[in-house]
Amino acid sequence: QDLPVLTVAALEGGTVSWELDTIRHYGLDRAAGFTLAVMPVAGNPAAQVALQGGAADAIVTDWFWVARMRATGQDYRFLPYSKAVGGMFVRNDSSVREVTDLKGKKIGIAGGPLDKSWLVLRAWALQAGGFDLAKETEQVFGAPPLILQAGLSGEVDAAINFWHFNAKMQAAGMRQLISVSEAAQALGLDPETPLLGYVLSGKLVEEKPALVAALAQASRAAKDRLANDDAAFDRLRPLMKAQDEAQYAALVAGYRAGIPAPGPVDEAAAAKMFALMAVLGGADLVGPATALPPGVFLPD
Amino acid sequence: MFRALASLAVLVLLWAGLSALLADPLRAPGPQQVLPALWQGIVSGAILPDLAATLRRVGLSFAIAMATGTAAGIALGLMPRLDRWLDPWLTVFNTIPALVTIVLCYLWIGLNESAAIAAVALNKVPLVTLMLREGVRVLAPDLAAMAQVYRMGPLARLHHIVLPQLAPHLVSAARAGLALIWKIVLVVEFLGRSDGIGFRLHLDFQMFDITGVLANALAFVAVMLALEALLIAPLAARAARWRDA
Amino acid sequence: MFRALASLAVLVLLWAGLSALLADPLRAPGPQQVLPALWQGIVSGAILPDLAATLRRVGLSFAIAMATGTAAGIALGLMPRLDRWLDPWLTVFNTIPALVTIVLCYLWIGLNESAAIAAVALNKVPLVTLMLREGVRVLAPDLAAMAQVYRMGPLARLHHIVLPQLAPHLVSAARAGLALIWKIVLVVEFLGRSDGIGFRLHLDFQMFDITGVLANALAFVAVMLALEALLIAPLAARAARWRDA
Amino acid sequence: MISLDLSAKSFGATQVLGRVRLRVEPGEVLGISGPSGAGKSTLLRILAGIDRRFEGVLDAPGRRAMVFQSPTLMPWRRVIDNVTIPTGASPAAAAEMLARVGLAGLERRWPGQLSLGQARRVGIARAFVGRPDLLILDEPFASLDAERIEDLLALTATLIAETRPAVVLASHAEHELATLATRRARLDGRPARLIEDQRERVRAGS
Amino acid sequence: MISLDLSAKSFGATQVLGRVRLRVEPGEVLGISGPSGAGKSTLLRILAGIDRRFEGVLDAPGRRAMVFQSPTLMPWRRVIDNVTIPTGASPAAAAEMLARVGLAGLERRWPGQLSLGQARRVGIARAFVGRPDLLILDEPFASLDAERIEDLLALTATLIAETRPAVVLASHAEHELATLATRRARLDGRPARLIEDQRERVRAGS
Ligand SMILES: Nc1ncnc2c1ncn2[C@@H]1O[C@H](COP(=O)(O)OP(=O)(O)OP(=O)(O)O)[C@@H](O)[C@H]1O
Ligand SMILES: Nc1ncnc2c1ncn2[C@@H]1O[C@H](COP(=O)(O)OP(=O)(O)OP(=O)(O)O)[C@@H](O)[C@H]1O
Ligand SMILES: [Mg+2]
Ligand SMILES: [Mg+2]
Repeated sequence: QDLPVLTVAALEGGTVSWELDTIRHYGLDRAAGFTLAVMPVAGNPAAQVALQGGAADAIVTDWFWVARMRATGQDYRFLPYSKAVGGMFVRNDSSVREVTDLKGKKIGIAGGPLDKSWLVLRAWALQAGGFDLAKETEQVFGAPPLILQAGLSGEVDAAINFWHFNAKMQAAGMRQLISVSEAAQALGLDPETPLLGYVLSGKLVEEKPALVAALAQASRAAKDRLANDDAAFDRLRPLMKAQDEAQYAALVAGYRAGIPAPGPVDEAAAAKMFALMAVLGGADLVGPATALPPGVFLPD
Repeated sequence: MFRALASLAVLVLLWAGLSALLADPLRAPGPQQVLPALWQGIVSGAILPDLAATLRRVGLSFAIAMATGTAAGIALGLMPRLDRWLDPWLTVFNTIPALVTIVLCYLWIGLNESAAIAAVALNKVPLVTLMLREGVRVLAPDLAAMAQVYRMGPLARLHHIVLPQLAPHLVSAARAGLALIWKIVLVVEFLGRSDGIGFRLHLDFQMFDITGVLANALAFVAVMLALEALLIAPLAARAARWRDA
Repeated sequence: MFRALASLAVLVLLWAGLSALLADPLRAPGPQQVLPALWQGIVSGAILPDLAATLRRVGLSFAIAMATGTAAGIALGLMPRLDRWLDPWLTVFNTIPALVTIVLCYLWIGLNESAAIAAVALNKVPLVTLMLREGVRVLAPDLAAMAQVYRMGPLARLHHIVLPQLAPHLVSAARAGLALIWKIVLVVEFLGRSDGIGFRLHLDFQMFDITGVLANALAFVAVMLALEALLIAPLAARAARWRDA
Repeated sequence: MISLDLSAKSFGATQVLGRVRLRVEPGEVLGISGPSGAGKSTLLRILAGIDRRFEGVLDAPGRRAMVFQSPTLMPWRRVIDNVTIPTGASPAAAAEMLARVGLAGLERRWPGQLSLGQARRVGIARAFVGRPDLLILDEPFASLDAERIEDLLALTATLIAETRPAVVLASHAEHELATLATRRARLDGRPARLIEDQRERVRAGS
Repeated sequence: MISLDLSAKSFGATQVLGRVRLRVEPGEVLGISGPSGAGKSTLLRILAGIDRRFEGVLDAPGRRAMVFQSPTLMPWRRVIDNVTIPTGASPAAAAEMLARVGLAGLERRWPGQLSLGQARRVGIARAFVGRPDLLILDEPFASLDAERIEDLLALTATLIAETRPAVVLASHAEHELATLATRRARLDGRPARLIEDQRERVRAGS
């Protein structure tokens, strides 16, 4: 059969690959009328190179990136994938109870100074208690696994990491000081706004709208199955590399909690979030854009 | 041979001691964790395709870079005027970060094997050029005079006068080169390939599987040790035969 | 000096031509995009702290690696018996990927500056050792005999007999070393530092801001060109003075 | 036939050679003496075509050979290869010539395994084996014992008679010059000039 | 006083020197001749303490100096530094000695800017400047012209008379040996043995 092929570049064994593997295993791509090809990559930078270099049709990343690309004239579009966010963790035995206790202490942050979780938490601390995390603490940016380790060893007093590390941190004896979604809510942002999504080139969306719709359909079907069918997750176990039952459970719960509601993204809520990020992250994050450029989100 | 194995055994023991001292198998796995993982990968054959892919890339780009770099280094060394013009370029190309070359190669050539090999070779050529040029600069002038009097042809001069004097520099460049190339191949595989030891190693790192990272690294170290013992060392010894007699 | 500038100008022109040909300013920005960005960073002072941080790391680890590597290389070259024992270690340490050394340093020493510098130096030492050892192996035996007859002290021998013969190898090692170190510093900064050109460069890369990536890379290239022109080239020329007379 | 019309040769600011005109016909041997540092080697290197940075005109035949003041062997090639590779001589011819200079049995040695006198003789064998049109000898028999020198002088004379190259010989040894040279000249002064010994010429020509 | 009791010296499988016993008192000059390749340099290197891979016993005094068969200068150090650095002599003393071997004005040259004979004389100045207890001369005056050799022989004789080192001189030149040696010996054979010329000893001693 001559089904059109769509290639997604994704971290091998990463959370995205859970969904992609589910799609392929249950034939959800064929059901939606296309063939899903997966290009395994070893990290986020590689996925970006693959997309930019035209070797992949889609990757999963956040829509800030899309907004920035659009602002610089590159036509990329965003299809919601997950609203899962991380949080700030401290060791169980830590004396830190409030964010303000972190004054003069070290925070380890995965993903760099433009990490969305970090920016949201900064905005929240500033608004909630006039506490400027950036000024009052020392930040150590590093690769996610290193931040995890630094948090566990107590080398940093708090750690902000990607959501799938939450489970590991919790399992290893850390507690969440504040979750990013709580912080977002407190800021008046909509926690339902999915941050991560499939990013496709505008050209593909224009030329093969059916193919893109089919990806959306297959993705949704996979999410539905993973949300309800424990066996479907159980099948992914070897891929997930959970070290124990608790971690596995936390990963499953985290994934499920991150599944965005069906329907289009609330552009107004997104615009609000973007405006806040633009202030905190500056041009480094959003580039020349001052407001959310139009056309980031694909209509459902 | 025996001494080399004994010396490696000592190294493994030291490592075992260190890891026992640190007593943190997750972050500082010892040989007792890593070697079985490596062995597992080898007997199950799981590591072999990646090893083969990486070896092919290393081999190809090594060959290209050594040939180009040696030729360029000899040319620049013999033509000081050209050299004075191109010297700043060498510094520039030597200083451009591997990341930049790699990304640009992938973007401009495409996300394929040629781009990967071109990126590695590009990173390595200026280094080889530089090392060989330094060697050419100190070539013995009296032997050049001898070759001139006896009208030795360019190929004969290269073979009998120039290359033997460059041997220590070539050996240096080859050794430094293999090490450097493999480091770059790791990044190349990380940024745009779907197989290879570098790909695996970064995946393991993402999963914070230090044992896996080390097992992958060791696989390549083992290959390099074999290459060194079976190829480079004998070649170097052959080139130095006259000195040791 | 003038020639070097002219030669760089030609290079920039070539680059401009290539980018005009590719006509894709986002993925293949030309000097007309990158140079203003760089200039902007310099006059606004935004790039300077990062440049300073990177330079400090490069400088420190360069000094450590050159000193240790030269000492080790000379020692191994002069003591063939020790060398035969430690040679496989050199291959191993030369082949261990930068990523592994860096991650292990961060894990064992901590996510701090010492770990960063140790990681870079560790990556570089085996290379310098190897290059210098190759140089020591070809030291002129007749001068060693002369030094022995006249009972020259170890320091005098080092200064007047050994180092001058090692000069081309030292120059090679320094040049290769600077380039390599700076490549490793980039990774080190990427994985676990919060400032430096490597940190910026990866940030720009995250945003796929190729212009920014190139501007950052260029900033360092410029520094290296200056270092080369003001420090290494004069030192190399001084060491080769007798040859050119 | 070789002819040189040199107006000056300098190293940097120091002029070493002044006006030198010379001409050597095939079969002739021009013997040059002069104090150490006069410029003999400099002149010989110009004649050999090694040093081209001089003011003047050189006209020299194709096949050249030279015995250098230092052995100038390729240390990484065996003795016999040091003879065959630069000259293109056959191994048999090389071995024979090596035997004639007293090095039979040392063909497979590395140059580093020779005494200085032996190494110099390899250089002599290399120069003699190729039947050159122009033969330049820069103190070829230094470091050798009297007996050996006698043998080599005889060998040299034979070879010159056989193949009739133009020969330029620099030497400090009166005996060598007297035996081989058909014409003699002295290089001296600062810058050095070449003064031909007319008397000698007549004597040798007679 | 230097004494050597050598039972054998070999390079790999080839034995070069056989039994050699010698003893040289301060002020004595032992002149050694022998064909090229006999083993003179090998023996001198053993006496100088350079080559320690031999069977036998060497007893040699502290301050040694040697004129090597090749110049053996540090090409990256200026002429004067080539004299001062190995010997620890003052620049003034070095300059004076350089002048005595006929190199006045060349102190600031690089060795590569010298003629071979000049370079060899730097080696002589280096050996003479340090007032050694043991002086080893391996064909020190090769590559020099007769006049210069005459000067240097006189200089050598003066220095030996002044500081009375034990001297071992290897040379092919009968004239040099006759002028300087108080005792003479011949190295020859395979493996080479040292045969002292008893007659000569008497003559020089008289
Ligand atoms: N490394 C070596 N391996 C084998 N044989 C060697 C080695 N070095 C020297 N020889 C041999 O030892 C012998 C003695 O050499 P040596 O240099 O002492 O001779 P010599 O008497 O000084 O001769 P010359 O007058 O030519 O300088 C020579 O026949 C030489 O070929
Ligand atoms: N590169 C140089 N720079 C300056 N002067 C030089 C250079 N090379 C040689 N000379 C000088 O040129 C002169 C001639 O040197 P040359 O080697 O021709 O002498 P020579 O007659 O062969 O002496 P010898 O008998 O000692 O070999 C010497 O005085 C030497 O110092
Ligand atoms: Mg000369
Ligand atoms: Mg000798």
